[in-house]
Amino acid sequence: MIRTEHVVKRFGGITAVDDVSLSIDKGSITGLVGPNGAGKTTFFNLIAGRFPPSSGKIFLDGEDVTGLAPHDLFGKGLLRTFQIAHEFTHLTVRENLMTVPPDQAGETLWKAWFMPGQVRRQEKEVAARADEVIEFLNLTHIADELAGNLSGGQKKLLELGRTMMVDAKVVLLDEVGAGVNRTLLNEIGDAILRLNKERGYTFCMIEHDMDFIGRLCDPVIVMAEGRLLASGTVDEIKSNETVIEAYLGAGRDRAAERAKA
Amino acid sequence: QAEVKLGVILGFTGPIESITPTMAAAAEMAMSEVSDSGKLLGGETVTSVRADSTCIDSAAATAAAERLVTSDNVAAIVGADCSGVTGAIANNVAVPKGVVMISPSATSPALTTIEDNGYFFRTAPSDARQGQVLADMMKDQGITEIAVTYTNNDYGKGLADSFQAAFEAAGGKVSISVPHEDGKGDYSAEVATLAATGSKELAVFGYVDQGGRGIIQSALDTGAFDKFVLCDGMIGDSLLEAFGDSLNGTIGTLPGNDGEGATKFLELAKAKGIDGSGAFAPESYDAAALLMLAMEAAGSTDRAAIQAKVLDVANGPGEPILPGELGKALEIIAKGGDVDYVGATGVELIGPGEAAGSYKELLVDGGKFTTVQIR
Amino acid sequence: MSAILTRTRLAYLGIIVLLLLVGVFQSWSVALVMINLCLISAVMALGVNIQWGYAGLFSAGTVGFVALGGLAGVLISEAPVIEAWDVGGAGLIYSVATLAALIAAIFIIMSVMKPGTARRIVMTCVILGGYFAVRYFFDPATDAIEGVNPSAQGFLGGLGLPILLSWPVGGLLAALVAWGIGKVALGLRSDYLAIATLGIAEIVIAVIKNEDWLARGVKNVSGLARPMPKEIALQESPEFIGWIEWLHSGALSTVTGDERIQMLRDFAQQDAGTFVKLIYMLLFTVVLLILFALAQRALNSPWGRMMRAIRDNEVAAEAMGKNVTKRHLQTFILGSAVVGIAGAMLTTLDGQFTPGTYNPLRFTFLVWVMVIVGGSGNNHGSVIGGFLIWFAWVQAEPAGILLMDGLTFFMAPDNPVRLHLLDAAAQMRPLLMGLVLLLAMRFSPKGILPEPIRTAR
Amino acid sequence: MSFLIGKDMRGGYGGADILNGCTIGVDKGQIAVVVGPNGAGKSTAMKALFGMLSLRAGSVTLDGRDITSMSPQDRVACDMAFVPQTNNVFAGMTVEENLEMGAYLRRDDFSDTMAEVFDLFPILKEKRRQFAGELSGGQRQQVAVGRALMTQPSVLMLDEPTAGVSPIVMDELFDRVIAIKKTGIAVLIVEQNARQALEIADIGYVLVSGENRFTDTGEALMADPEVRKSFLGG
Amino acid sequence: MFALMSNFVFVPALTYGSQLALGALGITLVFGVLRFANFAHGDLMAFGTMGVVLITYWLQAHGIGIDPLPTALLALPFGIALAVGASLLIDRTVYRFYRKRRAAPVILVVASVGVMYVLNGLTRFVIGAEDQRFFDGARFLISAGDFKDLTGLDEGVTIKLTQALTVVVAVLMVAALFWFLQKTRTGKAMRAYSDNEDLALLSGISPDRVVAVTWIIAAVLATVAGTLYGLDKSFKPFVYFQLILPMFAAAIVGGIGQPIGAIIGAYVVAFSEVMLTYAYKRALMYIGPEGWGPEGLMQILSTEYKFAISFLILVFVLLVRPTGIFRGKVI
Ligand SMILES: Nc1ncnc2c1ncn2[C@@H]1O[C@H](COP(=O)(O)OP(=O)(O)OP(=O)(O)O)[C@@H](O)[C@H]1O
Ligand SMILES: Nc1ncnc2c1ncn2[C@@H]1O[C@H](COP(=O)(O)OP(=O)(O)OP(=O)(O)O)[C@@H](O)[C@H]1O
Ligand SMILES: [Mg+2]
Ligand SMILES: [Mg+2]
Repeated sequence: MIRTEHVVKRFGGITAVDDVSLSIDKGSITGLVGPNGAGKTTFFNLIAGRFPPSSGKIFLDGEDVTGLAPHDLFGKGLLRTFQIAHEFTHLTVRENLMTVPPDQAGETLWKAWFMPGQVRRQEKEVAARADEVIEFLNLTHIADELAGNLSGGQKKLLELGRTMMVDAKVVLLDEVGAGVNRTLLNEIGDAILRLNKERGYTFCMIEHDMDFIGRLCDPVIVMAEGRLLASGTVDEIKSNETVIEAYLGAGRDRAAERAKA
Repeated sequence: QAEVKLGVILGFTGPIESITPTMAAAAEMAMSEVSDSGKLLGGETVTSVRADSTCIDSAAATAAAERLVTSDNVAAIVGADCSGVTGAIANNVAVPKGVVMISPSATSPALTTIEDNGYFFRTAPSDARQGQVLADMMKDQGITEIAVTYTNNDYGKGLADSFQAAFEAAGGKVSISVPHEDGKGDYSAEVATLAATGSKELAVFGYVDQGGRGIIQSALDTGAFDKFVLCDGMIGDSLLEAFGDSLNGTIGTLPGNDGEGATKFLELAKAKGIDGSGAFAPESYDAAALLMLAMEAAGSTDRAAIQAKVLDVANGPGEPILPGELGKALEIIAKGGDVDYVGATGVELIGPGEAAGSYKELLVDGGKFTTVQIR
Repeated sequence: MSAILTRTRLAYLGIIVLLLLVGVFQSWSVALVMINLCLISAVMALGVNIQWGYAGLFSAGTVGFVALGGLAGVLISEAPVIEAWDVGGAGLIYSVATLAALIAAIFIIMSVMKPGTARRIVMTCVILGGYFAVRYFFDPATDAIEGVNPSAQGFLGGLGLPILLSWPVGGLLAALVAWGIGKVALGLRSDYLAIATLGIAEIVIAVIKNEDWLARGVKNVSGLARPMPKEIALQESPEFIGWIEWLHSGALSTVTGDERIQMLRDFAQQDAGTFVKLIYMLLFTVVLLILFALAQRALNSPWGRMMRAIRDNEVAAEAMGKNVTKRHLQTFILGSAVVGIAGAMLTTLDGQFTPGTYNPLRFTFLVWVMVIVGGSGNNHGSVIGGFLIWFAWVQAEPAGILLMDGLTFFMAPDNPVRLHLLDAAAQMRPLLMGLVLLLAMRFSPKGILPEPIRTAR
Repeated sequence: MSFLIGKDMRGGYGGADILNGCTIGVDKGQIAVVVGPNGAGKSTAMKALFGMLSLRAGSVTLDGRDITSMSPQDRVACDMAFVPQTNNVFAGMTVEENLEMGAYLRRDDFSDTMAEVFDLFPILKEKRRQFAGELSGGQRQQVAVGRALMTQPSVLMLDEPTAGVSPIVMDELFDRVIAIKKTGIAVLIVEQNARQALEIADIGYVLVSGENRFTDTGEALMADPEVRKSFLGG
Repeated sequence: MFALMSNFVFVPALTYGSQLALGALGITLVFGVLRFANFAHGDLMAFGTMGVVLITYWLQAHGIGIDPLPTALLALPFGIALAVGASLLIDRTVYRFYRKRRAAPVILVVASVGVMYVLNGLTRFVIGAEDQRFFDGARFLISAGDFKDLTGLDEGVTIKLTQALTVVVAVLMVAALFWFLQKTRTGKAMRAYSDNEDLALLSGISPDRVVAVTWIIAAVLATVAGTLYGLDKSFKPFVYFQLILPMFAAAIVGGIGQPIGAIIGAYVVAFSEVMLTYAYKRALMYIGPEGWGPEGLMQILSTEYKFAISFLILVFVLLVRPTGIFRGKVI
């Protein structure tokens, strides 16, 4: 579905993504993990067209999409969420969601002016869909609140909600779990599985919660210092020495020790 | 008894705000002279109602003029100053409402031809005339090449154009003609360009307290020019106060046909603490004086009646009237006599109601303006 | 929701009351003059609100578009100056053709040659050569044009069409230029965009001021045609007189003879002014209503929602498939066009085109103040802001004089303090204007009519 | 009476109250952990404790002193430190400057503390001259915590310090928090990584709709099936 | 040749640039710390300078002076005090309200337009709209005559005392400000505050203090700039008010929020105005062979477009470097 060839991204002297070639299979839920600053978010930004790579090529569904703008990629069915929530602060939660669907009649000026009937009909559909998403995310009580006034976790939920507003081909999730209540996160995991199974979405998700990754992802890709470190099933990764050293640490045992202390 | 009101609409805020207070004061000086004489329409007093033309904002000026005319019920208007707002007020307020307005400073030739129904006059001559006078003067001085800078509005541009045409017709050469914007912070670029032509003299067509002064200062500072040719807007004592002897040899023109009226006006102004040499101050005095004399001649403050009399009192035949003699003039008119208002600038209104334009040729000598001759 | 509605109604009511007060205490004529300018200001504010309130574009080039609208007034309504076309038209057309050729050449070089030093050198040579080639035709042509009866003409004139046509054309002209500017400058962020547009507006005005062949530059074009007869023509027209007689038949029947003629003349003079102003008011109101309706519908549609989303977070909007650049350009053009229409309306009302008028403080920042005080993002707010600020702008002056008079009434008429204060009364205008502005913002920091939160569906 | 305690706090952002009488306290040498669903008011409670939100009712006391109406910067002077959930770095300043700002009120030499922070978060040392705004999400989080540590506080309040932080750093962080509390500092943490956090907590609060739903030791809460199911993700 | 360029191009542009720089510095500082474009800065300049002018007149009337330096330098502290007082009062009564409410920057911008009008009116109310000349003391450091005598060249270089003074003060001010912002605690606190107000609070930085210090510095800069400008040219409120546009242009070209940027930007604006419209004819005549002279004036662009040019350059700079020469702030 997504394939990159020798993708490099430099910021001044820093090489954030360094010669990454990988592919994400159609219909998979691929996990992307790695230590802080490994270049994961940057890699997402490259795929999603936030900025062009310094070199290398990116393919979406076999088509070369290197350097395309984000809105073009959105048009090709690629959606992404942001690690640091990018909500529309002065729009309500519902409006935030309703903004997402593409090709709304009312987004063309002359239709907005002269074809109010069609616009209204479509608005109803979009609103209904938004309300479904809102309900699913437990945001019903604040559907009319300005998104800027949400709590940190609620904003992350909204990020996720936007990807549920359209039928996407590929969804890039950048740490949707961070700051989200674990019980709710489990439900989100279920939803991701469902979307994957029933609608055939391809997911690629960055996450630091290995339990969550373990439950959803196959395969898992590990990045460190801008490079590809390893890839494989969750269990392979979890037992990979270099990955443990660079990323996972001896977490399990230490937690147990702590509990005793 | 009811007061007679005259509107004074000038740009109290905006680009020429530094010269308008003096203009207004001069106009009001004429009013108080008349009031004090107690001879207008049998003892009426005249008060001024000021309004702000902003010099550039036609819309605000129109609103202000409308207020003067319909709310304050002024009998006539002294103003406005800049040609743009003057045109707007004349077209949209004064002429439709039938109110006389006499502008002391709008010199644009285009105003000559506005459809004014006879209600618009000016005590400042049209630029076309002054350009000719300046050209003649220069020819006499033996100047054959000169650099010109003008304030970038219709006054400056019009004057520069007419001067250039006249000068070149007389065989002179304008090496460069550079506009300057008033109220800006720095004029070194203009002066640098002017200096680069190698001309020895610089003609400055602008305002004495505005960009024109900035140009002269910059020119003196850099030593680019030391002899200037000035138009009427540039003549003022404040220029001499600022630069004094460094201006010696500078020549200029000022409307007026003999020294007497101007001298009397200066004395009067001085007694009142007004800088009578300020740009367009004498014209403002004359504008107000004319209106009041016309009022007396009309025997009423009726607007249309005033209009009918302006030209009568401005031009001969009749007793010549100088500044400070307004009381005397009113008396003569009341007795049915004729006056010929000369005033501070030698007022002589021609055809479409504007000053005929005789000019004094001035020379700066020993840090003072001295009149060389009349043209 | 209903609270907002009441607030809006109250605001309109307040404005109406203010204007009525002007009518009663000053004169109806002044009130009408003010309403007309208020209407134009409201249109301008609407235009700026489209740019800032909808899309968050900090454009400070308003004055340039006002001027372009005004220019349309001249280009449409003035009679063509045939001699000027004769002497300079051909040269001007050659220079335009040369310019087109130059631009074509640039594009060809861009596409044919590879980037590098060679291209840069060729490019520089072509541009320089082209520049002089254009000047070669342009300079003599414009000199000739400017030489045609310079004190009254000296320009190409216009098309001699009805001036009302200049309103849409002014909008189009502004839109066209906005398209060019937008292409270049819209990539800039907030304040940088502001200063760039400010600069471009200065350039536009510099061109209008200094290219005399176009519209006489600073020499002004006065006596523009009107959409209705002039007052003095009306005063003479028998139909109008007849109409006046009918209107004032009551008052006129009490007098006869000369007195009646005099009275009729007075009425005619008075009513001709009112009549003209009323027609303007009607025309302006129609324009405002149409533009307002369109703006309102756009804002409340998904389009408006999308624009607000873009305003809030461009990165996210881009990721949600919105073409931010295109939309920015669209709103920039729309807003500029509205401002251009207002500019043409203003020139029509003034009856003259005076480039010296176009000062950013008056037409850019004052309009901004209108939008912010009214409430950005709210079309009603822009209208209210336009009305209120224009009101304050005009009334601050008499208020200043009144205040000074009031403060010093107890002093002797020739008390120097009193004289100084009265002399300085004109300076009360900015002071009061500033105070009104600060107070208005203090009591409603988000504008008199803040942007509503769209909760209802 | 706890060292720092917000009692029966009520208040919000102007509209309806977000805090409906919740009580949160922590003692010296203790770690208190606050958990709860998104939007429960955890961050709001933290802000209230730090004086960034005016309370309609209830009080905040520090060491027995009522500080309800004290300004945030004065609370810093009282040795309180807070890492907010969002916007918690000076994006336009370098990492080093961020840390220096943490020590703004300190007049002594703080190079030791800085060295300690660099020890804890080695990546920061590497990036000390880079603008914090250019860091990755997790790196920013480390800067934020580092800044708070620079004040050498007696109360340390962390709002989701581990959000977006990689497991290895998270472990380090929790280790460090334990070390900090052992020096007699009161630590108050809001966490969604609730299980790890409750493991080290002396006292835990479950906040729902601005009210205390459960309050117990960390262990006890972990053991409570209802808490696990509804709030800790099973 | 050298003299020519120096007289008409270099010295005036340097002076004008320095004058702009001092003003732009104040604008950039307020922008950098308080995050809004302060339109009232020009009028604050006028207001402070008004104080200087009035005190100067008083001093002159009492025969107090420091010849050959202008008396105004003695009066400067009073003007500064006046401006500082005014800006603190204005902040207290106007800006603080919006700051506390976290109003959007544009609200503050418009509030500053209100302040601009008020100061505008106030200044003229007190001192009038007319031109004031308060310069005394020695006029020239090197006059054309002296220079010719000294060097035997036939074109004289002139440098006015005020020009030298302006340049020196501008350089000193920038150095001091730069040092202050980068190295002192208060300076860093100011940057921190501008970066993230909430977090600054959490670091124990007192916002009131930061804001006060900012206004004090801005007022000092404004008054000094205004006084130097007034000494070199003359004091007229309207001109000060008009200076705001080139000052903004300078601040933004340089990269707003960056002190060095303001300085460089100011020189870019000043030099571009003078150099691009300069007629190079005479200069070329010196370089070229004897008796040779170009046909036209060799002017790149005519002075009509002086302002347009400086803005053109500005637009060009922004297109190449969208946040100014020294990466300025983006809000
Ligand atoms: N705009 C930028 N300018 C300079 N450096 C940058 C920029 N954006 C990212 N970096 C650097 O690139 C590296 C990779 O950052 P990235 O955000 O991709 O990390 P990440 O893998 O997502 O980490 P995390 O898990 O913490 O979110 C980091 O070292 C960061 O400092
Ligand atoms: N600035 C604000 N203005 C208005 N309401 C707000 C604001 N900030 C938060 N809220 C509301 O207050 C409620 C509690 O927010 P808070 O940030 O305290 O939640 P939280 O418990 O920290 O959630 P999370 O775990 O998602 O961070 C939320 O419903 C949110 O919508
Ligand atoms: Mg990341
Ligand atoms: Mg929170």
